[in-house]
Amino acid sequence: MTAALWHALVGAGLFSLSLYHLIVAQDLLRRIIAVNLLGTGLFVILVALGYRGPDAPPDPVPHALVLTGIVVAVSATGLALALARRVHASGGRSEDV
Amino acid sequence: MSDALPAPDWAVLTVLLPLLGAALAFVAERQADRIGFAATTGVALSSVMLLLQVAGGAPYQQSIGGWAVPLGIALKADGLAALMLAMTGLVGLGVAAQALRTMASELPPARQGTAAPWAFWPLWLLLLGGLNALYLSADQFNLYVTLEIVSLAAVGLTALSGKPEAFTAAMRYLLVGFLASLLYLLGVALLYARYGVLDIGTAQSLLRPEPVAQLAMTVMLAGLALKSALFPLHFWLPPAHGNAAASASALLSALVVKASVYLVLRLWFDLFGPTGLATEAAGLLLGLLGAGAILWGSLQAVLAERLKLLVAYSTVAQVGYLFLALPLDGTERGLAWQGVAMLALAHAFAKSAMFLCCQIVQDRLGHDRIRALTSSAKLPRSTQLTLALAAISLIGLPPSGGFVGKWLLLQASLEGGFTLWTAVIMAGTLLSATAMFRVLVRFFAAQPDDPVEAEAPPPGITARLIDLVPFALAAVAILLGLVATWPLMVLQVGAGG
Amino acid sequence: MSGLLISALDLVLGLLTLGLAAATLGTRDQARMLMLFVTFGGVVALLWVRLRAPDVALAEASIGAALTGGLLLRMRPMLPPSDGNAPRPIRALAAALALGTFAALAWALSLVDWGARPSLAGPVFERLPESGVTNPVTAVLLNFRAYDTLLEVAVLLVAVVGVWMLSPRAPALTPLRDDPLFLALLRLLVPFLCILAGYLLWLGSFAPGGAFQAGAALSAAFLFLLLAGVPDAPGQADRAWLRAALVMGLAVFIAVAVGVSLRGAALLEYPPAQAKNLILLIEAALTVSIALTLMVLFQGGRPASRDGADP
Amino acid sequence: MSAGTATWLVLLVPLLPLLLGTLGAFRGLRAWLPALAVLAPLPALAAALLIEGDVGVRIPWLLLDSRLGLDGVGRVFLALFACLWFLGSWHAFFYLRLDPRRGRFAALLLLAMAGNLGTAVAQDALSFYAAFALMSFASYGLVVHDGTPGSLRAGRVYIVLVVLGELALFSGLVLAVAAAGAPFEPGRAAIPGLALALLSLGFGIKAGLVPLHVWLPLAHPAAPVPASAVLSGAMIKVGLLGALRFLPLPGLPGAGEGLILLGAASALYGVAVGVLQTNPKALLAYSSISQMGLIAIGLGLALSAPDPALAGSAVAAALLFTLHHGFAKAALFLGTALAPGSAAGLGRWLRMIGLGLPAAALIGLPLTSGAVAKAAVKDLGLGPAWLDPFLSVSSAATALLLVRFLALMGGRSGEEKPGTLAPWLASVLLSALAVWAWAPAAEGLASSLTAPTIVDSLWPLGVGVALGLGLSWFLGSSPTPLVPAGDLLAFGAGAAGWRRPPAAAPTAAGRTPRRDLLRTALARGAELAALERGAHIWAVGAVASAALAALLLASLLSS
Repeated sequence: MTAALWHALVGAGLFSLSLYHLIVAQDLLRRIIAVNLLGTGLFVILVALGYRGPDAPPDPVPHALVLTGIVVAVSATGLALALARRVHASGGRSEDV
Repeated sequence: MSDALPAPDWAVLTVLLPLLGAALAFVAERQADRIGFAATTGVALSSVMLLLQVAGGAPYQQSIGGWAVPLGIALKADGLAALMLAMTGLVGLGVAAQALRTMASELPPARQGTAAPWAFWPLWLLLLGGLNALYLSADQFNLYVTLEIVSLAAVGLTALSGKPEAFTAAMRYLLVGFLASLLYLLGVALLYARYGVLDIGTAQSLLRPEPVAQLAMTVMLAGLALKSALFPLHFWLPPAHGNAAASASALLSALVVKASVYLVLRLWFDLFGPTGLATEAAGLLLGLLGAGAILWGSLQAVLAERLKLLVAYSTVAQVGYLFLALPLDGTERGLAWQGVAMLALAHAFAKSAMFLCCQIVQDRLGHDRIRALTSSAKLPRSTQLTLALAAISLIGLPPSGGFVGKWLLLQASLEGGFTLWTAVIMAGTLLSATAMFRVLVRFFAAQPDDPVEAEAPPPGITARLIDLVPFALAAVAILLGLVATWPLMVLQVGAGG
Repeated sequence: MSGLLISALDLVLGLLTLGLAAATLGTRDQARMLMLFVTFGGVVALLWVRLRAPDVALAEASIGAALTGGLLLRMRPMLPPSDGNAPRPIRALAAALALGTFAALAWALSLVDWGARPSLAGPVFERLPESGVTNPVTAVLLNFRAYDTLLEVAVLLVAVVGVWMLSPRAPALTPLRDDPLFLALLRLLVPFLCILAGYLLWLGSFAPGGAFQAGAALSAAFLFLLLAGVPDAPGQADRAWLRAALVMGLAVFIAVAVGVSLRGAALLEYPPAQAKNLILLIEAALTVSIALTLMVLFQGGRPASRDGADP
Repeated sequence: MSAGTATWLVLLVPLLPLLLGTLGAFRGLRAWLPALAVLAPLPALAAALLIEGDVGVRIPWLLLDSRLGLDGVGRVFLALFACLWFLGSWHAFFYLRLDPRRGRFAALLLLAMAGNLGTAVAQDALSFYAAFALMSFASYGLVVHDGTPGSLRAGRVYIVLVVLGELALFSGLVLAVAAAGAPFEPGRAAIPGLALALLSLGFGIKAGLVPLHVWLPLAHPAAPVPASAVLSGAMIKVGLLGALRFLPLPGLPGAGEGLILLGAASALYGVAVGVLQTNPKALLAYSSISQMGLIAIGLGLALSAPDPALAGSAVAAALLFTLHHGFAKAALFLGTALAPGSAAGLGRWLRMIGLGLPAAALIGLPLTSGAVAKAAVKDLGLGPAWLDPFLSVSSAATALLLVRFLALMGGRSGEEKPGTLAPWLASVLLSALAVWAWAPAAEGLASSLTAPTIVDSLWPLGVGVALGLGLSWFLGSSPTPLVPAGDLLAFGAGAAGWRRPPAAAPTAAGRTPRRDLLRTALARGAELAALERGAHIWAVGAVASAALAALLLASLLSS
C-alpha cells in the first residue's frame, strides 16, 4: 500500500464517518461540524491524489482545488452559523430542520 | 491592430456584469434597486444577444486565459445553454422589475415582505452570475464553484422573507445544498483520480465504464438529484419555496432548480452517455423517480391548502418530467430531450409568473388559502388572467410551451412503446389540471363580495408596466409553444456534443 | 519507489485524524466538540505538510482550524444544544450507508493506479514559465484556473451579504481593552500579522503562500483590533469604505479580467510580460477583501452604521 | 378571389376573434368587446361563402409547423359556425347589456369563438387540438357566467369532462401521429386501436354521446342564452368534425356499427329524459343529445360503408344533418329568451310560429331541412334493417319532445331583454333558409318531395304531437323535473358521493352534506398530506439520498 492510497483511504473514512453523523445528528452545530468534516475528508482524498512521492513535485491542481474548497467551506459555515442563530432566535428547534 | 474595441463577448458579460453589479449594489446600498435592475437588464440583453448569435448556427466557445483545455477552463454555449441563459435573463428581468416595487427601499418594512430588502439585489445578482456561469461552464470543478454560488445565494434568498419557517427551511436547504455539492465534488475528485482531467470535453474521450467512473457518476448524479429535489429527495423544496418572499420563490422555483437538472442532462448526454457509462437501468431508475415526482408532487399540489404550497409542489412534479428524458432517450439526445428542454423553459416563465401572482394575492387578500379565493374586486383581473395563462402552460394545454414539451415527450414515449411513461405523463397531467382548476374555478364564483372597491390604479406609467410583468412572463410561456419551431431549431445548434 | 510506501508517520497521522474526527463528532458535550474540532484542524494541517501540500496546510491551519474554530466557539453560546437523537432505525440505516460508502470509496480508490496516475501536473509544469509566477499552486489559482478563483470570490461575497442580512446587528464582542497583557501583546501582534500578511502575499508567487493565507493573517490582525475595541478598526462600524473594501477583490479581479481581454485576447489572458504584476495586483486586492470577509464572518453580523441613518 | 386574399382571410378566421379576445386583458378595452364580438365572425363568414376551391397555408413557425386551410368539409362547418357565432354574439350584445361582467363574457366568447372557428380551418393535428382546447376551456367561463351555485356545479361537471376529453384526445392524437410516422399528419390509414378508442372518447364527450353526455344537459342550460345557442348549435359539432378529420373513412366497420347503436341509443335516451324536463333549455339540451345521436348514426354509416363513394355520401348526409340541426337548435335556444306568455296578439303568434318553424325542421316536416336530412340518411340504403323504421320512431320522439317544448314556452312569461328579438328572428330565418344554399341540400329537397316520403314524415308527427300534448297535460306545471338534468350523474350521485344537485330554483340553500365516499377520499387526502409532512425530516431525506446513490451504483454496475 502506498502512502497516497493510505491517506486517500483515511479521507474516505473521514467522509463516511461524517456522513453518518450528518444524517443522525439532531444538533445543528454538530451537523455544521459534520458537514465541515465531510468536506475535509474529501479534501484529504484530493490532496492524496496530488501526492506523487517524496521526490517528485506534487500535482498542484488538487491543491488549488482544495484551497478553493476550504474558502467555500468557510463561507458556507459562516452563513450556516448565522442562519442557525436566527433559527434558534425565532423559536425554531434543531429537530425541525 | 486598430484601436477599435473588439465586439462585446456577450457570454462573458452574462457572468461578469451581475457579479460587478452585486458588488456595486452591496456598496451603494441605497441605490441597490437601481443598480440591481440596471445590471439585470444588461444581463438580459446580453443573454438575448448571445442567444441570437448561437441561433445563427455558431455555438459559443472560449478558453479562459488563453489556456487550452485540459489545462485551462473552457466556456461553451450550445443551443440549450444559450436558451437557458436567455430564460434566466428574461425571467430574472421580470422578477427584478417586480422586485423594484416589492423590495423598494422606500416601502415600509411591513409591505416589503422582508426585513432586509437591500440584500435582495446583491443576492439576486450573485445568483444570476452563478447561474449563467453554470450554464456556460464546461469544466467539472468550475461547475462545483458555480453550484456553490447558486446554492448559497438561493439559501440567502430563501431566508430573505424573515419568517421563522423560512429560517428553518433555509437552514435545511443550506445543509442539503452543502451535502449535495460535496457529493458532486467527490465525483469530480474520483474522475480526476482515474483520468486526470477536469474538462468535460476531454473527459468524454477518456472515460470508460469501469468502477471508479461508475462510482463517480453515482455520487455526482445523487448530489445533483438532491439539489434538483427529485422525488423522494424533495423534502427540502416545498418549505423553502413556500415560505420565501414571492420574488425569491419565483427565482428559486423557476431558475435555481433548473440549474441542477440542466447539469444532470448535460452530464448524462455529454459525458456519461457517449462513454457508455450511462446504463439503461440507471436511466430507468432516475425515470422512475421522475415518475414518482410527477405523481406525488401533483397529488400533493391537489391536496395543498395554500396557493404558494400548491405552486411549490407543482415544481416538484415538473422536475419529475425533466428526468423522463433519461429513460426515454437513452443516451442520445432525441425527442424526449427536446421535450424536456421545452418543458424546462416554459416552466420557468409560467412558474415565475405564478409565484409573482401569489404575492399579489397575498397582498390584496391578506391570505393565500385556496378555499377562500374568490374573484374579489381586490384581486386584479390581470392577476386572475395571469394565473390562468400560467396554469395553461403548467398543465400542458395548447398552445403553450408546456404543451409542446409534453407533446414531444409523449411522442418519444409512444414511439418507443413505453406504456408506463405515457400513463405517468397522462396521470400527471390529469392531477395537475385538477390542482390548477381547483384554483381557477374560484375566480368564476359570483361572490357576495366585500363592497366593490375599485381597483386602485397604480400610480404612474412605470408602476403600471410593472404590474403587467407577471402577465408578460406567463405570455412568454404561451408564446414559447406558439413559436415552438424556433426554440426547437436553436436546440439543435451544437447538440452533437 | 520506497518513498511511496506507507510509513509509521503516515499510519499515526491517519489514525489520529480519524480518531479525532470520531471523537469530535461522538462527544456529547458541545464545548469539548469544538475543542476537538480545532485540534483536528491542526492535525489535518500536519497531514497536508506530510503530503507536501504546504499551501493547503497554511490555509487549513489558519482558515480551516483557527478561524472556523474561533467562529464556532463564538457562536456556540447562541446555539442551544439539542440532545435529541435520530430514531434507531435511521441510525442503523445511516450506519449501513456510511459503511457502504466507505466500502465503495475504498474499492474505487484501490483501483486507481497510484504509481502512474494521469494528472494535469505535466501541463502545469510545462506552462509554468509562461504563468508569471513560479509557485505552481499560485499559477493554477491565479492564472490557469483563475476563473475558478474569480467565482470563489463571489462565494465569499454571498456569505457576507447573507450574514449581514441574517444578522443586521452583530452580536456584541466582549472587548479585551482592560486586559493590559492583551494590549501589550496586541502592540506586537498586529504589526507582526500585517507584515506576515504582506510577506505571505509576496511569497505566494514563488513559494507556498498567497492571497488566502495572507488574508487569513490579516484578518487575525483585524480581529485583534476589534477585540481590543480600537474605535477606528475595520468592522467597528458599517461604513462605505468597509463595504467597498469587502468587494474590492472581486472588482479588481473583474477589472483585470476584462481589461486584459480588451486587446482582443481571451478573458483573463494576461499579457505575458505583465502576468506577474497583474497577479500580484489581484492578490493584493483579494488579500484585503478576504481578510475583511473572514472578519465579517467571525463577527457574525453587520456592525452598527456610523454613516448616518440606520439602514 | 385571389389566392393571396383567400390565404389572408383563412388566417383571419381564428386570428381576429383571438386578438379581440386577448384585448380583454386590458381593462380599458373590455367595454368594447361585446360590440366587437359581433364583427369577429365576419371573416369566417366571408371565407366560407366567398372562397372557391381548396385553400391551404403553411405556417412553419407556428406551433410545430402548422397548417390552416379550407376544404369541402371545413367549409360546411365554417359556414355554420360563422353564422351561429354571428347570431350568438349579436344576441349576447343585447342580452347581457346590463350585466356588469359582460366584458369578461365577451372576452371568453371571443376566445371560444376563435377556438371553434379554428377547428374548422385547422389542417394538422396540433392546430386542431389547440383550437379544440381553446374552445372547450374558454366555454367554461360561458357556462359558469352567472356564478350561481347551479351554474358552478354545471361548470364543475363540465370541466371534469373537458379535462378527461382533452386528455383522451391529446394522447389519441399523439398516438395517431406517432403511428402514422409522418410528423403531425395523422395517417388516414391504420391507426392503433388504442388511439381510436381515445379519439372516440374525446370526440364522444364533445358530441354528447350517451353515456358521455352528462355534462351537456347541465352546462347548456346553465349558460346564458346566447352561449347555449353556440354551445349546442356549433361547439358540439366539433365532435363530428374531429371524427371526420382523424378517423379513417371508411374502414372501421366494427366501430361504425357500434357507433350506429350508440347513436340510436342517444337519440332515444335524449328524448326519454328530455320530455321529463321542465326547464325549456334543459329540454333543448336533451334534444341536442338526441339529435347528435342521429348525426352519429350518419358517421357510423360512413365508417362502416363498403366503399369510399358510399362513405362520402354518408358523410354528406351527416354534414347535412349537422347544418340543419345547428341552425335549428340555435334558433330554438335563442328563442328561450322570449316570453310568449307575456306577449299579446300578433306578438305572441309571431313568437310561437318562430319557435315552431325550427321545431318543425327538427321533427322533419316536409319542406324543412330536417326532412331532407333524414331522407338523405335513408337514401343511403346502408346500415342495419331496423334503421329506417327507427328514424321514423325517432321523428315521432322528436315531435313529442318539441311539442312539450312549445307547450312549456307558450306558458312562459316575463320580461324580454330589449333588442334580442331581432337576432332571434334572424336565426329563425336562417334556420328555414340557410341550409338550401348548400347544393346537396337543394338537390335533396326535390327527392324528399315524393308522396311516400311525405307520408313517412307526417305520421310520426301525428303520434308525437298527440303524445306530447298528453304528456304536457299529465305533467302539468310541476316545478321540478321528474329526472334532474344531468340524469346519470344525479342517479350516480348517491353511489359516487357527488354533491346533490341544488334545487331547480337557485335558492340560497347552503351546502348539502357530503356523502361518505367523498369524506373518506378527503380523509385519505389529508393522510397523504400528513405523510408528506412527516417525511420532511432531515434524516429521512438524507437516508433517501444515500439510498438513491446505492441504487444508482447498483444500476450502473449491473450491466
